[in-house]
Amino acid sequence: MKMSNNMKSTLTTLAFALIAIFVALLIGGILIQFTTEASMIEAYIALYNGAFGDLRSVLNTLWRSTPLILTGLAVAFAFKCGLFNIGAEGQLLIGGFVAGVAGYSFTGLPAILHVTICIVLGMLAGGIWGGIPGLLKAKLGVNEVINTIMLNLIALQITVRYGINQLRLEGAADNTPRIAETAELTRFTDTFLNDLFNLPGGVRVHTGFVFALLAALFISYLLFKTKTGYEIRAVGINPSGAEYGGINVSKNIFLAMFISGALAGLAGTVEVLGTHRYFTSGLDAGLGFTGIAVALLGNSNPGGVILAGILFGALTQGGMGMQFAGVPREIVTIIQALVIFFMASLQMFKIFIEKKRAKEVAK
Amino acid sequence: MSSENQYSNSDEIILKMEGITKVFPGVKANDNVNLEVKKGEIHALVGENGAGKSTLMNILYGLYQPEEGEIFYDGNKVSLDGPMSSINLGIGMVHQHFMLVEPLTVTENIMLGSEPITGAFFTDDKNAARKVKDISDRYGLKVDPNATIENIPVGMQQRVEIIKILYRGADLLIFDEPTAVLTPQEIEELFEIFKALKEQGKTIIFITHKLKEVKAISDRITVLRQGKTTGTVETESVSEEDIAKLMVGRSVLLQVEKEKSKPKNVVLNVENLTYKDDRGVDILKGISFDIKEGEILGFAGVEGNGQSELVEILTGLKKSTSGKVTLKNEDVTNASPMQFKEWKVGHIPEDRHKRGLILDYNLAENMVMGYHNKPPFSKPFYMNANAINAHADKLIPEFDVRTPGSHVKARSLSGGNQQKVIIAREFSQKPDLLIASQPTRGVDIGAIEFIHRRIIEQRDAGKAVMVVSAELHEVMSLSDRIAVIYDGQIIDIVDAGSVNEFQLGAMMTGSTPQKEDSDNENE
Amino acid sequence: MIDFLAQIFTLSMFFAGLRMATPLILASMGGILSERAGVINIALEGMILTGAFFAVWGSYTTGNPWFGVLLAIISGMALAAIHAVVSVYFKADQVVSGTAINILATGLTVYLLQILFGVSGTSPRAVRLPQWDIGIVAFNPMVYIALISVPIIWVILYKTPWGLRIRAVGEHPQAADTVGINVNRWRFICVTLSGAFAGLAGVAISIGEGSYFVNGMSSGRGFIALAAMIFGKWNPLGALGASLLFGFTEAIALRATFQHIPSELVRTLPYVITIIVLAGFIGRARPPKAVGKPYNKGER
Amino acid sequence: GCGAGSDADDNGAVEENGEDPIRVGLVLSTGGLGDQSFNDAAFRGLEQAEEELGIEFDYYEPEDSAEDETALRHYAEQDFDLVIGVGFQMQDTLKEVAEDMDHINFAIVDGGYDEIPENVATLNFAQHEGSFLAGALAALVTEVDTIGFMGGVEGALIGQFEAGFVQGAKHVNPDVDVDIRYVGDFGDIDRGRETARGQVERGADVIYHAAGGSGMGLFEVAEDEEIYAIGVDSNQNMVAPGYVIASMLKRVDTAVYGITEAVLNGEFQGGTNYVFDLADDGVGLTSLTDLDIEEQDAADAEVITQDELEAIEEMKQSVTAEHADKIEELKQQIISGEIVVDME
Ligand SMILES: Nc1ncnc2c1ncn2[C@@H]1O[C@H](COP(=O)(O)OP(=O)(O)OP(=O)(O)O)[C@@H](O)[C@H]1O
Ligand SMILES: Nc1ncnc2c1ncn2[C@@H]1O[C@H](COP(=O)(O)OP(=O)(O)OP(=O)(O)O)[C@@H](O)[C@H]1O
Ligand SMILES: [Mg+2]
Ligand SMILES: [Mg+2]
Repeated sequence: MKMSNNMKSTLTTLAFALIAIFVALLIGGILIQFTTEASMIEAYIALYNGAFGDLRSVLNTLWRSTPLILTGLAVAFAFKCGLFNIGAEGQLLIGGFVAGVAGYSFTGLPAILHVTICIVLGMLAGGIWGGIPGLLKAKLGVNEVINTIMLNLIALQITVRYGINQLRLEGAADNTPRIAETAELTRFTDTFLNDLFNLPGGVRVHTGFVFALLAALFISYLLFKTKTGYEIRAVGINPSGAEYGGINVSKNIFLAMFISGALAGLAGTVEVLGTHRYFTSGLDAGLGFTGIAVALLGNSNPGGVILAGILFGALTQGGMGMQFAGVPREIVTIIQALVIFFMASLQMFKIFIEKKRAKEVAK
Repeated sequence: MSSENQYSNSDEIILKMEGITKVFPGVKANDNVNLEVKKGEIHALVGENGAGKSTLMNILYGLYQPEEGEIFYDGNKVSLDGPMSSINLGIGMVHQHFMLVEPLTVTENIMLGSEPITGAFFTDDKNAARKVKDISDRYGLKVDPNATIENIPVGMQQRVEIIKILYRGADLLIFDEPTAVLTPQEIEELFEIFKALKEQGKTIIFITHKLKEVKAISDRITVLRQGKTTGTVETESVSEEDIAKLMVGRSVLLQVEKEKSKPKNVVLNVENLTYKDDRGVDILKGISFDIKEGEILGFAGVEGNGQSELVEILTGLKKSTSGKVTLKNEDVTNASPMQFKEWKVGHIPEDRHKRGLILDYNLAENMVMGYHNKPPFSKPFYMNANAINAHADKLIPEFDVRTPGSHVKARSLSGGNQQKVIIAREFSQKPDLLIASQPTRGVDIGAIEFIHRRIIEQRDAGKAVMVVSAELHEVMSLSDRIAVIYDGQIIDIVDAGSVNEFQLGAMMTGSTPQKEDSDNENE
Repeated sequence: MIDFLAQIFTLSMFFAGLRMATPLILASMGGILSERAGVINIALEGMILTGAFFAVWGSYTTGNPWFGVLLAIISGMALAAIHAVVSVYFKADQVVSGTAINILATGLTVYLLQILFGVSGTSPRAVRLPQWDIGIVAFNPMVYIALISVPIIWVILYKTPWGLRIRAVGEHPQAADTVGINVNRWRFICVTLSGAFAGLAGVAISIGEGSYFVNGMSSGRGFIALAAMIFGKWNPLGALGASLLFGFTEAIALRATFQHIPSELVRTLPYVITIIVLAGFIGRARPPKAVGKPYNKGER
Repeated sequence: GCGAGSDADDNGAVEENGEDPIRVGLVLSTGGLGDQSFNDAAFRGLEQAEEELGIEFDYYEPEDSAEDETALRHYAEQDFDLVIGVGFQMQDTLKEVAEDMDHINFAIVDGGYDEIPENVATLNFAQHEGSFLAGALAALVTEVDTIGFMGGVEGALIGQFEAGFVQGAKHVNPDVDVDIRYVGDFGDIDRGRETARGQVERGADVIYHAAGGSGMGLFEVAEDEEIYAIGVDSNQNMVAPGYVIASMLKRVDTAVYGITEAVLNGEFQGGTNYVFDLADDGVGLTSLTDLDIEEQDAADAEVITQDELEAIEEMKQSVTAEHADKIEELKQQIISGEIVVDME
């Protein structure tokens, strides 16, 4: 009974996600049809090929989705505690920056140790950056939305602007020095997978993707199987109720924001250690904001976030294919926005349907 | 009496609701309900929690639309698709949870939606204020037109609600549990207002769980049970017991039965506790008392005299400004809620929706809240779902919670049953001190009987119990001793037997008692 | 130190501050309308951006900047209307819907930039609004409009039935409903109007002061406007003050010379101040009770 | 191809002489077309090559640097004869791609390597030399001995503009004040404007910018406050006719055109770093005496009116013409190595 109920609503959510995506694509298609010389069919074929056309595209899609899954998790986790973390962007930058610096400043460490240090520091930095608004919310009740936004803008100046300018090598490009080999996250091309499937060269998908999946696993365990999760969700639904239940509301709000920030920090870290191999101004590319979309589409549920992350990775990667085919890639951004709208709106119909179902029972 | 019945003698039917059916997710709130109200009568609507009273009235007021049924007003069929259509017909409603906008002034709240205009488009506050004054004079509804709602007492807020509907020219007035939050004096005043309204030819429908009130003021009674009408009767023709029987379907004890208490050593001791709120206002001005094993100390008092704060301090939800709280000879002043729970203090909060429950958690999850971090519910690295569900499945029958199962969300239960969930949870932890705040608010007599029995059992098991209630009758029938609290101070602590409702009522409004037995002064 | 203060408290610095504050004032007025009615509007950012684009496009194609202003207002209202429909009538989470609007705006503007101008960076040059010279000073019209809009909003909120209803709807929708006020319609109207103000803010940052549209040129102003609104306790006058403070610090960051602090960090000044200020003042700032909650009858 | 690229395929002079044209892929830097700067310039270079050399080209405007890799590879895999990346941001990525696509020719604008891969040519510019002349001109034109430099974001590349400008100014007038400001953004006209206003208030009457899109703000201020501006990268004299006394040209277009021609003639030299400096007009100022072709073209294409064209001409005669000889002299001294312009 209980089981089947959950199943039902999960399925409904899934169904709605598909409907939302479909409608969004349809509208995007109409836009293409009427505003560009390309036809929506060829545009979407290009989109598909760009994302899944061949092994390389698939791997690139996974590569693109890695940070999105992580920022998505970050936003989703905060959501569960009733907090809206628009700050994933800044937390990602801070985390990536710290990891990048740790990546080149330590040397002569064994790889395992070095990588671990970088990841821990990166997550810690992101966690602190998320923890600050958490603390302000918990102790002073300051709206976390505003503060996370402000901290995004601050993080940008500190890392991308000031940080890089201070640390960049003589005449080098807009990035901190390259990290030591020992700090690099292995790319799939440098693993046994390469011999198994002889992967195409230059594909960048790296072990960070695995970390993303593990993170999702851990988060769902934390949320639904532990007392920490019980408390965080309770605070999210009804703080005064939770307080009555002996739950330390402030502590949990801070904790939720800290963990959320750490996840975003991890996103930045894997981008630096795995993708770029240094901290670059290029990291400031809205991954945090897309993370919000991912979390919403994934219904703030770790499993859903993984799927949504991969979908958005595919859209971004496939978007390039579309651009090559002469269709402005921004269509993809528009589609992403539409997907969110429809998901959000469809929730109402979901409620409506469930009400109806219940009424049938009552009659 | 007869003078009051003059209008209802003229058997003119003003309202007729026929075959009303309203379905909510999972419940048929109203199932083919019929209601007939005569012009100028006071018509009581009674029934258990979830019987469908509020729903029926909300339909009459146009807030909900019924699936089936017809409504006739003044003889002609009407369709009520929104409050406006009801208002225009002359139907007004005072809701169970007041519909007042707190930061706005009394006048603003009253004129809201039908504001007088001056100049091209400015609100004409003067004009509105004048109208308000007229009405309050005519019906003796004392209010301060310029006060903001959040700063006036509940009683006045209710009068504002009444003026609000009279301002819109209502002839039929609906009251949903108007007395739930009032003192006996305020209730008296309210009934005076009822009579005044009746004199003016207004018709009144009012919902209550208190049968004495029904007998006192109503002309006729309609009883609902589980969404169905069980009949309408003339008030003279029935006794309280009869009504109770109609409501519950069985006979219920309206009086609590308990032996004399046998107090032992002190469990809780409070020494001049004070509390300032964040605006620096003195809420508690030096409260001192103690509670012994095996006794029930009741707190009588008008809401907003500090009892809520007192309870929250004694359960760790608020921090006192000064004073000392000792539990079993251990200083527990300003400990955390979790610590109080560990010291086996059970707490039934006054507001089940705000405090007592996570409405969107299911019953099983709610029934471990506060104990979720202890074995067997919590293991080192995970929560033990089996233990949690088993716990709920054991308590639900034991405490007679009416629910499809332990997996449904607390939200979908009726108030009475939500209350039972909380009681089940707190009792299941065998507290040494039980602090029950408004334990039966908005709960029907069946459930009240049940809850009261449980509380007495606690006492007889040698536990200390503290009961806070705006419900004088409840305080008197449960308590062994009664502390009367007024304006943040304890006016006096008296033996339950030694005072009657009106002496208490008087003390609750601050006037020091003129009592002979001075022996329990020294407590 | 003295000469440092001297370089800050100059008339021109104040004017610069006022210019920087103008989009914040306009947007925060929109924010107040929307949130007073109970709808969070973090979509201001996106509406400003879109407004800026259409202001430039309208002015560019017709050569008449006022046509640009008109388009900006309309486009702002259009986006706001979507936000309203989704969050008010479809009961979607307001922050979610707002975020979607922001994402949509970034996509849409660049898309249109490509479709209409064939570039994805900077638009070609459009005709700017005339400066209005009122004797002592000359500003672009948006500055004056912003300053006038403040008292107007204030009067509407506190002196008219509309304002009374808006405030009631944002505080206690059920109460408003029970006296026959159409909660959702009022919310829809307020949110849509807020879009008009955001659109004007977009004009201010594009053809108000200048003559180009640049990809992503709103750069966080919508959010700072929200901060101004909160800091101003959802009161037009307060928001005005806050906006001026932020505008002024912006100007200082851009113009003043600091000996010891690197300029990159000086630029964080407005944001740091925002955080500190909110932390300091929040004690007294109380949002409308029902803000963020979709209203549907029968829910409690 | 996309956007203008696809038009290119259509109207692109598809060869009279049978054999199929060579194909060039251009990956622009983030910020994209319309920057009135090196993205536009690179694009112009290929348009020119398309018309005059009958090559075909396709281009891509990445949204963020994560796209560079895929974009470069996209062209390389279709065996384009030359793949050009614009902007130092791309250098590492381009190296990676070039290394496992070693049969394809690559070129990068503003890129630098310790050792350049066999199949890559780097195209660099002596912006410091050009900026030196800009600085000198500014110092000569100013009437209050106060001039301004407005940078986009602090960084190595922009640092070269700054250094050259200051050195040039001090060279012709040791006691000129140079007010140096950074907008903190390459794409925020609003902040650019306020920054420039600030400089004007501190007395600058000639301001040179290296601030990409933010620089547009400078030109607006120049008009409002009636001061002089110096443009950068492309010929920006038409943006505010009469107020932009010159632009420091960074002939990315020539460079791109040149390297394309090299490939066409099989003279492509992999592993080399082409430096474009004053000597080969890779950098330099717009004409100080009479109208440039771009200005003429702009007028013909009705981007600017005839009056505006005259305004430019009038300005050149009245303001800059008198300094033309001095500037030319300095230019020769730099070329001959008499004057050494340093980068930092
Ligand atoms: N808005 C609602 N949505 C869903 N179910 C509802 C709603 N309102 C009431 N119900 C359900 O309908 C039934 C009747 O509710 P109603 O409020 O009419 O009872 P009541 O007689 O007023 O109870 P009480 O004596 O506690 O006031 C209850 O089972 C309740 O759970
Ligand atoms: N939106 C809703 N969804 C589900 N159940 C509801 C809803 N609204 C009300 N109910 C249930 O209907 C019950 C009866 O409604 P009513 O307004 O009489 O409140 P109540 O039962 O008296 O409880 P309380 O007095 O605490 O509000 C409520 O206790 C509540 O449990
Ligand atoms: Mg009720
Ligand atoms: Mg009730």
